[in-house]
Parts: sequence; structure tokens; C-alpha cells
Amino acid sequence: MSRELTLDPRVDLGRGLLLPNPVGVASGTFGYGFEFEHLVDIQRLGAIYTKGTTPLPRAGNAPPRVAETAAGMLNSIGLHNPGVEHVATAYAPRFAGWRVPVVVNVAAATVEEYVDCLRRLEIDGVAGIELNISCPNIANGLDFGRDAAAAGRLVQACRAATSRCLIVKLSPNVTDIGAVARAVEAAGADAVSAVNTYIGMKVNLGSGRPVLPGRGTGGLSGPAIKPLALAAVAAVRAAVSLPVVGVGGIAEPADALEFFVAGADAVQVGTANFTEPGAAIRVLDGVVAYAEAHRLGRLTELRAVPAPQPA
Amino acid sequence: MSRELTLDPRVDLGRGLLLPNPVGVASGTFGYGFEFEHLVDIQRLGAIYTKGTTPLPRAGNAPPRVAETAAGMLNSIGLHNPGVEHVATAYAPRFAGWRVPVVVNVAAATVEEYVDCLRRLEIDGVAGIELNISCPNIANGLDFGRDAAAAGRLVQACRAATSRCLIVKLSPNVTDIGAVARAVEAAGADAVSAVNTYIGMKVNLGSGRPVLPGRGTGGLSGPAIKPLALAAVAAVRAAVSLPVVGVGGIAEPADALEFFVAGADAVQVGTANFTEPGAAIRVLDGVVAYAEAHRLGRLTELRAVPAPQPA
Amino acid sequence: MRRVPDRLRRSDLTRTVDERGEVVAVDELDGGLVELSARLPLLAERTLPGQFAQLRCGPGPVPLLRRPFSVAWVAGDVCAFVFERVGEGTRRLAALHRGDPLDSLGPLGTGFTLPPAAGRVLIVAGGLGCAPFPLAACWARRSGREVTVLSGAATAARLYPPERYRRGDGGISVIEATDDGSRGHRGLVTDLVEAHLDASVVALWACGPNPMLATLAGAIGRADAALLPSVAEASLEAPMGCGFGTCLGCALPVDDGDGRRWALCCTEGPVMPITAVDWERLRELPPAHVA
Amino acid sequence: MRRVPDRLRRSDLTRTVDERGEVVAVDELDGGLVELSARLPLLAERTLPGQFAQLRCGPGPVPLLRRPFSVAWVAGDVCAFVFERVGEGTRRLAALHRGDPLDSLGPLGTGFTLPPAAGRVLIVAGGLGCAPFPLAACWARRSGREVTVLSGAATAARLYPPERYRRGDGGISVIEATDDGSRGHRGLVTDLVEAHLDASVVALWACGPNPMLATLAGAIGRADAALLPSVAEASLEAPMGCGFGTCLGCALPVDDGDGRRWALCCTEGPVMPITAVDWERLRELPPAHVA
Ligand SMILES: Cc1cc2nc3c(=O)[nH]c(=O)nc-3n(C[C@H](O)[C@H](O)[C@H](O)COP(=O)(O)OP(=O)(O)OC[C@H]3O[C@@H](n4cnc5c(N)ncnc54)[C@H](O)[C@@H]3O)c2cc1C
Ligand SMILES: Cc1cc2nc3c(=O)[nH]c(=O)nc-3n(C[C@H](O)[C@H](O)[C@H](O)COP(=O)(O)OP(=O)(O)OC[C@H]3O[C@@H](n4cnc5c(N)ncnc54)[C@H](O)[C@@H]3O)c2cc1C
Ligand SMILES: Cc1cc2nc3c(=O)[nH]c(=O)nc-3n(C[C@H](O)[C@H](O)[C@H](O)COP(=O)(O)O)c2cc1C
Ligand SMILES: Cc1cc2nc3c(=O)[nH]c(=O)nc-3n(C[C@H](O)[C@H](O)[C@H](O)COP(=O)(O)O)c2cc1C
Ligand code: FES
Ligand code: FES
Repeated sequence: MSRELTLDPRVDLGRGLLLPNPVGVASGTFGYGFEFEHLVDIQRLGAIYTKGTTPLPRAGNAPPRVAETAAGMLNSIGLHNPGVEHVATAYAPRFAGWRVPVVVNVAAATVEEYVDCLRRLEIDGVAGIELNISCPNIANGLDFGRDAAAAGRLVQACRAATSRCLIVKLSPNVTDIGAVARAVEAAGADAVSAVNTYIGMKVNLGSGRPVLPGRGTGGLSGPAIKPLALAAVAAVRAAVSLPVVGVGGIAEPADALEFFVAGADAVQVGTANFTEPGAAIRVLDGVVAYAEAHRLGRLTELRAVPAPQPA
Repeated sequence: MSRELTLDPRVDLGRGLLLPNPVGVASGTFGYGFEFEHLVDIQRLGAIYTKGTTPLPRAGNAPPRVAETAAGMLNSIGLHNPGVEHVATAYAPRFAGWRVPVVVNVAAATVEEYVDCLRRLEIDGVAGIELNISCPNIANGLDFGRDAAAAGRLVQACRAATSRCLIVKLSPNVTDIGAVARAVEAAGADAVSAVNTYIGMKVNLGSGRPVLPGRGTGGLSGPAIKPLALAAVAAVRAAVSLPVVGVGGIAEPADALEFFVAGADAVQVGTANFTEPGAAIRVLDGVVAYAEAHRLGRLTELRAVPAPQPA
Repeated sequence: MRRVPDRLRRSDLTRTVDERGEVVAVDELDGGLVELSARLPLLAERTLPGQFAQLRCGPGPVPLLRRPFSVAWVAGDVCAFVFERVGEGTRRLAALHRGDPLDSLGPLGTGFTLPPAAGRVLIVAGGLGCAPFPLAACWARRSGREVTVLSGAATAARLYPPERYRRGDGGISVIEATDDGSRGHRGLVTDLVEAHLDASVVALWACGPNPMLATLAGAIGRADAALLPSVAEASLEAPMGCGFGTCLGCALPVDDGDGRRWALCCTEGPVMPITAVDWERLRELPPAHVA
Repeated sequence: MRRVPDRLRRSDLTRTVDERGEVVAVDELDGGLVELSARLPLLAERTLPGQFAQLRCGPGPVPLLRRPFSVAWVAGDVCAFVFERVGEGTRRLAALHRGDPLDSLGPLGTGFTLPPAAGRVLIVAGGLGCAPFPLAACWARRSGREVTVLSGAATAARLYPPERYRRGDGGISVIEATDDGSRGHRGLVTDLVEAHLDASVVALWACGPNPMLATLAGAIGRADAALLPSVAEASLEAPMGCGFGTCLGCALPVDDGDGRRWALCCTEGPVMPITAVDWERLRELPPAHVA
């Protein structure tokens, strides 16, 4: 019996950003791709979402910056990054030579700073922008992401500043993630990604203080949050018609498939990159094999949209 | 060297509810105590918080009602319970003979129903009321818990209806748990408990649907949520001066101690009761041993209040 | 018409104990079946046929919940469990070594009922539904009954070995069926029931996949009243959070004397009168299993 | 004044490989030390003294992260790791059996530097800081240097056995110190440094608790310039998310040519010029360890 490939793996996130396949790597878990170049064939990825990039270089938070929890990890990196100028001049030219689309994740403190960053990134090598309005580890890092109106205003300004596909990364630390998603959709986002990390804490009984510095909290990621992220993606899916990029705890092909059922159009592998540099490629291969075995034309055929959640 | 006991284990939750010790068992994870009578010495517990009790008996949701996730479990029990009348007539008289204080967890759909339940529970054997304004598994079950103003109005009405210690159980599925805590404090709550379960989902790839029925979501509990619950307790601690009962993922003495550092006055052991009926007693013994070894007079001496979180 | 009783019973939790045992052996049987035996003196002493234990499958919080397993047989202070590697929990149990600790909470649930009348006990076991029956068959024999086991599986290799059912007792006869005909009757084990459900049968005990049990329930419903055994029981499954009636997670649809309602598999089951289960509603429910 | 170089280097990730090995042995040494050896041909071939590997400590998501361990020695295609059971990860590694799979990501990090000049290498090892030195000492010997190991621990039992340092090479001399005086010098291993830091020493390599390393850094700072070795390096620790420079979790305070900043322990370390580390700031940081 002859077996033809049925699957079209590409995912259109809008405004010209056509991912070659739906499995990308999450911001902050893959650097700018360079560390992985020798470990895996990064050109096979659906997309690389870069480390959160800020207007100026940031040294990051004092250590300890990571702590392990049950099936999860907390981080408080504090957006340690070389700044948008370095990314634009030193990294983007290298991205331009890659087959894998590179989406630059951008974080800033004010609307003006976001806009400036986006203007600076209107260059070759930047395939899209992921707007991080949800980083829990810098002061005010969550203001935009936790207020639908503020998020809408920010996205409106960013929309005017970039011709790139604009993906807004949503915070899960909200009462109604669907409302934030609707606000950024109305303001002109091309897609949303869900979710960023959950605010968590771990205590060091030896010191009698939280393990992480500052206010003691960090962002929880990893398998522990997968059920929460799935529910968030389902809620976002029910709220908007934009493409949704699902992220949270994906380590196996089956995890990614769960996100497609919950309503995702594409996914990102995050924390799993730390423990298995080839995780995203293995997830991709497994997802494609499943799709072929089930003769799917598109992964979105798996979707089973649950009823919208009450606000 | 003579060693005196230094610890006063009692916890005053207000309005006459003095817990003999800080380790209780969480609502919905210990029934009404009867199943455990033969397995453990329930009279040693700090408190039993009963299964969520509603105005009328409820048959609960269709199965499957539970699903395991990484270091966690999802439940969608749907407040399966015999109703307040049965609890008042058949159970409360038995509670009255117990040394362990029994706090009845109450859930309802309207302010009037809550008030009626509380009136019915002004009887012997009911040591306190835990107001469940945060059950994610019934339609509208979260409306009160996710809106500070609505929560305040509900608590005000309940305050007028009960002479018992009124503990309000907060939902973590909100943008600002501190704001809800402040609202219920202002409305006359005696204490708050934090947290109830987190909204989560698991997908069955075989059926292509969420595992749990209805809208496919359930409440996540267990070790996976401990870091989130700790951050929530810290946020509540920073927001109000009421006693805080911490709950979420406690399975070991060290877990409970983390909650005291984060700001809890007392704790509840939940999901761990399912896998080890003696878990709460073991946690209690471990906490007391630690307090004695560190010559603590009160467990609240462990507290290290982090700076309040931004709203 | 003589009706089989359809009142659900409740398990006796006063005999349940949380016990740390020690693995004695992990036997690989054919077809992927694993027989795990462990020294668990209290469980061995207290368990009744058809009851189960909640086994902890690892030290950490993954897997978080214990897993329910029927007590397959008891010898002295050793209890055995029979299972297949279907997921993380069973994989970890199968990887245990002699001497490793094994935590058991049990006995739990209702067991099978043996009516006072002399006669034959007819056991119907499909696939892993074999698990409770070495113990149950042996108990029926010791109580002086003849026992016939109708044992079915997909293939010969996956049949629980008949000599392990018998455990040396010739009074236990095992009749086999396989889906592929590789041993015994080619077809479903339920095909064999009609031929063996005669007036000598005082109790019918069944365990296996829901469709098998539903077929059996239908056959009981249609059977000649004179042939009906006074006990017709099935052991059911549901995903379990606790195993002792507290989480309310293991609901199954029943229609017994109290009307249509949810019963708890762990305390009103797993053994229920086969006619008390609402098989139709059960079929319509979404699958609990995650594949 | 001759200054030891304090520029940090960067690790070479082009040699790093994610490799599934097989456990060869789990040896219990005295004092709770465990020596785990595994067939890991690529790591064995590529690792440099002072480099580490990220080991997976179990199949499930608990523990979630890999754990970093120095490569203690290499023999053929076998690599060994030395550690103590301090938490879940090390407990699980210690419970492995011969033949079990072991996933290693490595080699990672910077290694120790051997300057071209002939002379002696002085090694200072405190507690589990012994781990990188069987390999490093052997490498220095093979490169024709004399090696002195100052080996300290709390008690005699907790000293890494001197014959395992030497691995049969008489040119490696081991001088011991214990806090309780149960073997060798009673006191800190750093007490021995002054006596051994003479002009013949071309490289000083150290690994151990931060206070020990800070003391050493102070001694280097105060030492007679003529006595300063051209290499003085310490291997540090930080909690690690990845081990290869991606999570940015393993920050350590340094003050090298680029000023006061955070360096990554996994790629700019773990071996750093001892004078490049900002020991004062490091002391003020909250502890990473959860006790
Ligand atoms: C009262 C009772 C007694 C049981 N006795 C036995 C027995 O003696 N031998 C035996 O092999 N099995 C028995 N089971 C089923 C057994 O509990 C499950 O196979 C086991 O929980 C699977 O755990 P896992 O971690 O390996 O699989 P999981 O990772 O939990 O799930 C993997 C697969 O296991 C199956 N599964 C999971 N939970 C259940 C469940 N509750 N019921 C049925 N299938 C499930 C599904 O097919 C799923 O795809 C019993 C179940 C109950 C309720
Ligand atoms: C580059 C590097 C090389 C290392 N080489 C070795 C080695 O060869 N032998 C060895 O025994 N240890 C070594 N360590 C430390 C080792 O990684 C930790 O002991 C290990 O991660 C503990 O894991 P666990 O799960 O057992 O403990 P956890 O459960 O993670 O923690 C328990 C205890 O372990 C300690 N701990 C945890 N993480 C670290 C850490 N990163 N550094 C120091 N202590 C920690 C703490 O005291 C804590 O109380 C090295 C660390 C680094 C960064
Ligand atoms: C160490 C670390 C750093 C992160 N940094 C960023 C960041 O800079 N920008 C961002 O939008 N998300 C960041 N994230 C969040 C991830 O992109 C992802 O949303 C989250 O970790 C959930 O996915 P996971 O469970 O697969 O890791 C970071 C996550 C981790 C673990
Ligand atoms: C099966 C189950 C049923 C629950 N039912 C209730 C309930 O009826 N009322 C309530 O306020 N909380 C209920 N909870 C929430 C627990 O009381 C507790 O807040 C939560 O599980 C977190 O604690 P844990 O992680 O220790 O389980 C339930 C939790 C579980 C797991
Ligand atoms: S398994 Fe918990 S009530 Fe049955
Ligand atoms: S451990 Fe991840 S950057 Fe060093």
C-alpha cells in the first residue's frame, strides 16, 4: 500500500510569517539559538523565539536565579540580555542567513520603549516580534499583561511601529485571560502566545527566606504547569480567532498534541530544552509522525474547542 | 540538659475558633472525617474542613472526575455532597462529640443560599465556616471568588448570618488575590484560606477531547501547585492582617514550614490525604518536632514577609 | 421471576490498613503479564476475594496517586498482583526488585459474594479481568463449591495461565477463548457463557472490559429465570483518587434500589450486582483512559 | 608585581554531546561518598580536566533538571563521578545498578589550565571539591609535572581515598587535613597552603566550599609576587538550569577585565581565575542551597 504524506506542517501566523512547522522553542529557553547550533539542527525548528530583549542591555537579577520544584522550575533571570542594539547589529545578520524564522521577544517598561525597540527591529533577520507583556521577574513587568485595557493600548502603539508579524505573549496570572486576548486582538495583534510563567515561590528553610532574590517570587515553568497552560489556551481559543501559539510544559510529542486539541495553531517547547537540547526536534518528529499516522492534513484538525469559560 | 517544650501550637482564627494545632485537612480531601476514623487518629488534627456543602444535596458531575498530571491531579467532582440539612442533622451531632474542631465548607450559587446555609449551621458541632467562593467545578462557582467587590458583598451578608468564625477560601485564579483578600477582610471575614485549586485541563488523545467532562476543565491540586500557593499566601499575607490558612501541595513537614515562612498562621493538607491517610498527622508531628528543635514559641516566628506584590 | 439482588453493598473500612511491605518476586508471564508478589501480612490476613489494594508506584510525586490492583492471590503473608505495563505506574511496579519496599493501602472495596447454597461458581474473566480470580476461585473451592473459569484474552499468550488459576486444585476447571483462536474457542469469552450458565450455577462473578460485562448483563437480563444464579456480580473500574470513598472521584452510573445515581467504585464497588450498573449510561460516558 | 591572569574564558560547546551511557559500577566509599562509573565513550574521549557533565537523575519529571557533576576520572571509555547523597538527584544516582542507562550532556564548562612552564601543580581540594582532581592530577602528571594534592575534609572517613587520587601514579603526593584531626593535619586544608606554595608551583587548582576558596583567594592576593604561580584557578558551583549557557540561571559575581558583572558558572566557569571572582559579593548573596 502506498503511503502519501498528507500533512501540510506550515502555520501562518499572519502578516507574512509562515512557520515551516508548528514546533518552535520558547523565549528564554533557547538564548538566541547560538548555544544550540552545535547540539541540534536548529534549522529544522518551526521558529526560534529569542530571549526577552530590552532597550538597553540588562545584567539580570542577583542569584540564585533558578530553583527546582515538583515537576517544575522557578526562574528569576530578570531579563539578562545584551539589549536591542546588540541584537540588531550582531545577531540579526546571522539570523538572516538561517532557514528557521527568528521571532524576537521584546520586553520594556513603557510604551515608548517598546515602540523604539520594534522600530530598531525592522531589519532583515527578524521574522516577527513576540511582545512580552508578561514577564513576572522585573518591577512592573506584569502591568501590561494583567490589564486588558493597558495591553490594548500597548499593542495599538506597537502595531503602528512594526510591519512584522506581532505576536503578543499573554500572562496567565490573570482572572480572565480571554479578555486580555480580546483586547490585543482588537488592537491589531496578529497572533497570541500563551502562556508565560506562573508566579511562584520556594522557601529555603535554612535561611528562613524565599530562595529567589528580591520579592522572593519567580516564574514557574515545566510539566507542572502543563494542565494550567492547556486550560489557558482553551480559554484564549474560545475568546479570539487569532492564531494561538501554545506553550507550557511541553516535553513530549503527546504534550504538543494536547495543545492542538485545546486550540493551539503552533507550540513552543521551553524548559525541556534545558534538560534535553534535542527536545523540540523530537517533539516535532513525533507530532509529524502522529499526524501522518492519522492522515491529518493540518494539525488544527485535532482541535476540540471547549465551550468558552465564564469570565 | 533538660529540654522544655517551647511551642504553643494553638492558632486563634478569631471569633472563638482556637485550633489546637496548625495542621488541618483541606475541604474535599477528607470527606466529613468518617472515612478516616479507622485509618488515623483524626482527633489529633488541628481542624477538619469538610467537603463543600451546598443548600441541597448534589449528585456531582459525570465521570471521569479525576485525572493525574505531573505531580498533580485535576478534579471535577462538582460538589457531590449530601446537602446542608443532612450535615446539620446527621453529621453535626457526631462532630459535637469530637475534640477536633470541624469547620464546615459551604458553597452555593447565590448570596441568599449562602446565608440560608450559614443560618442552618448555627448549631453544636460546627466550629466554624469556610466559605468556598472559589470552586472551579460548578457553573458560576467562581463568580464570587474572582471579583473583589462581589466577594465583599457576599461576605458582608454571611457575616450577618453567622456567629461562627468565618474563613473565606480564596480563588487563586485571579489577577490580584490580595485585592480579594482585602475586600473580604473589610467585609468582616475572620480569616482567609488560600488557595483553592487552579483551573487546568488534560486532553485524552484517544477521544480527541479533554478528559474531564463538561467544559473540560478541573481544579489542579497537589505538589505541582505548591510554589504557586506559596506565592499566593505571601501576597495575601502582605495584603491583610487576618489569619491566613495556607493550602496547596503540602505533603511533607517541610512543605508546611514553607507556608509558615510565606506568612501562613495555619495550614491544610489536601491531596496528600488520598495517597497517605496519615499524611496530615505526619506533617503535624514533623512541624512540631522542627519547632521544638528550633525552640520556637509560635510557628509564626518563621514568617519572613516578602514585600507586597504589585497589584 | 427470581431476580438477582441489585442492592449495592458498602465496603468495610475498619479492616483497611496502610502497610509497608517488601517485594518477594516480580514474575514476567507470557504476553506482557506481570505477577508481583510482596510480603504484606495484614493485607494477606484481611483481604476478601474481589477486594483491591492501592499500591504506591514510586517514591516521588510522579506518579502522584496510588494505583488500584485486585489482590490476585494470597499465600501465607504474601499477596500477589497481576497487571500489564500500561503506563508509568505499572511500569514502575514491574521494575521493582526483590526486597524493595511496597506500600499498600488495603483491603479496599467490596468483594465477591458466595451464596450459602451448594453448587457451582461460574467465573468470567476477560483480559486483565483475570486478576481477582485466582484468589476468588480458591476461596470458592475451599468453601466446597465447584468452579468453572471462562478465561478470555486477545491471544493465547495473553491468557492468564490456567495452572495459576488452579493453584494445584483440580476442582477448578478453566475453559479458554481467544479473539484470534490461538487457544480455545475463537471469539469472545461471553460466547461461552450460555453453555455454562445452567441451574447448578449459584454465583456468577465477572471481571473484564466494560463491553464484555455489559454483554453479560444483557444475557442475565434475558436468561430464563429458572437459570438465574442468586448472585451475579461484576468487578468494575474507575479512575481513582483515593480508593476509600473520600475524593468522590470514582463515580459509576448505577440504577439500584435508590434509583439512577452515581455510586463510588471504591466503596460501593468494585464488585457490584451486575444488574445494578447502568450499562447504557456507562457506555455513553467519555472514556476515562488516556491513550 | 606578577599578576595571575583574571580574564574569564568561555567553554567550547562544539564538543558537547547528549549521550546515553550505561552504568558500570556504583561504589560506596567511606564517609558516604559514592563513585559512579559509566560507559560514556564520547564524554570519555572529549572531556578535559575540570569540565563537568549534566546527568539525568531519573526518567520522570522529578527531579526535573539534570544535575552537574565534575568528571572525576576517565579510564578507556568509562567516566566516573564522585558525589554524596544530598538530595533527590544524588539519591537516585546512587541507587542505579550496573547496566542501567545514564544520560550525560557534556563535556561542559571550562577546564583547568596547565601553563607551559615545567614545575609543580598544587591542588587544593575541600570536601566534595575532590571530585575533579583524580582526572586533573593524572593529566598534570602525564604532562610531566609534579603534583601535590592538599586534601581536606571534615573527618578521615570523608576524605577521598589518596590511592584513588594517585590511580597508581607515585608522582602524585597527597597531604591530608581533617577538621577533627582524625587524619593528617587538624584544621583547615588551607592551613597547609602557605607551606606548599613555593616558587616551584606553576599552577594552583582549587575546588571546595566557597569560604575555603575565598581564603585561598585572599592568600593569593597577599602572597609574595615572586611566589605567585602563573595559573591560580578555582572551580565554583551555582544552581544550574541547563549547563550550557542558555537559561542564564547560574550567575556568579565576578570582577574581571570587563568590570563587576555576573558571569555564567556553566560557560565562563566552573573553573575561573581565582582572583576574577568577586568573593565579597558572593559571600553576601543568599544561599542557593535549600536545607
Ligand atoms: C478496583 C480496581 C482494580 C484493578 N485491578 C487491576 C489489576 O488487578 N490488574 C491490572 O492490571 N489492572 C487493574 N486495575 C487497573 C489499574 O489500576 C490500572 O491499569 C493502573 O492504574 C494503570 O496505572 P498506570 O500508571 O500504569 O497507567 P496510567 O499512566 O495511569 O494510564 C495509562 C493507561 O492505563 C489505563 N488506566 C489508567 N487508569 C485506569 C483505571 N483506573 N482503570 C482502567 N484502566 C486504567 C488506561 O488504559 C491508560 O491508557 C484495577 C483498577 C481498579 C479501579
Ligand atoms: C559545575 C558543578 C560541578 C559539580 N560537581 C560535583 C561533583 O563532582 N560531586 C558532587 O558531589 N557535587 C557536585 N556538584 C554539586 C551537585 O551538582 C549537587 O550536589 C547536586 O546537584 C545535588 O542534587 P540533589 O538533587 O541531590 O540535591 P537537591 O535536592 O537539588 O539539593 C539538596 C542539597 O544539595 C545541595 N545542592 C543543590 N544544588 C547544588 C549546587 N548546584 N551546588 C552545590 N550544592 C547544591 C544543597 O546543599 C541542597 O541542600 C557540582 C556542581 C556544579 C555546579
Ligand atoms: C529560564 C527561563 C527564562 C525565560 N525567559 C523568558 C523571556 O525572556 N521572555 C518570555 O516571554 N518568556 C520567558 N520565559 C517563559 C517561556 O518562554 C515559557 O513561556 C514558559 O517557560 C512556559 O513554557 P515551558 O513550561 O515549556 O518552559 C522564560 C522561561 C524560563 C524557564
Ligand atoms: C478532589 C478534591 C475535592 C475538593 N473539594 C473541595 C471543596 O469541596 N471545597 C473547597 O473549598 N475545596 C475543595 N478542594 C480544594 C482543596 O481543599 C485544596 O484547596 C486544594 O486541593 C489545594 O490543596 P492540595 O494541593 O493540598 O490538595 C478539593 C480538592 C480536591 C483535590
Ligand atoms: S477513589 Fe476516591 S472516592 Fe473512590
Ligand atoms: S546553567 Fe543555564 S546558563 Fe548556566
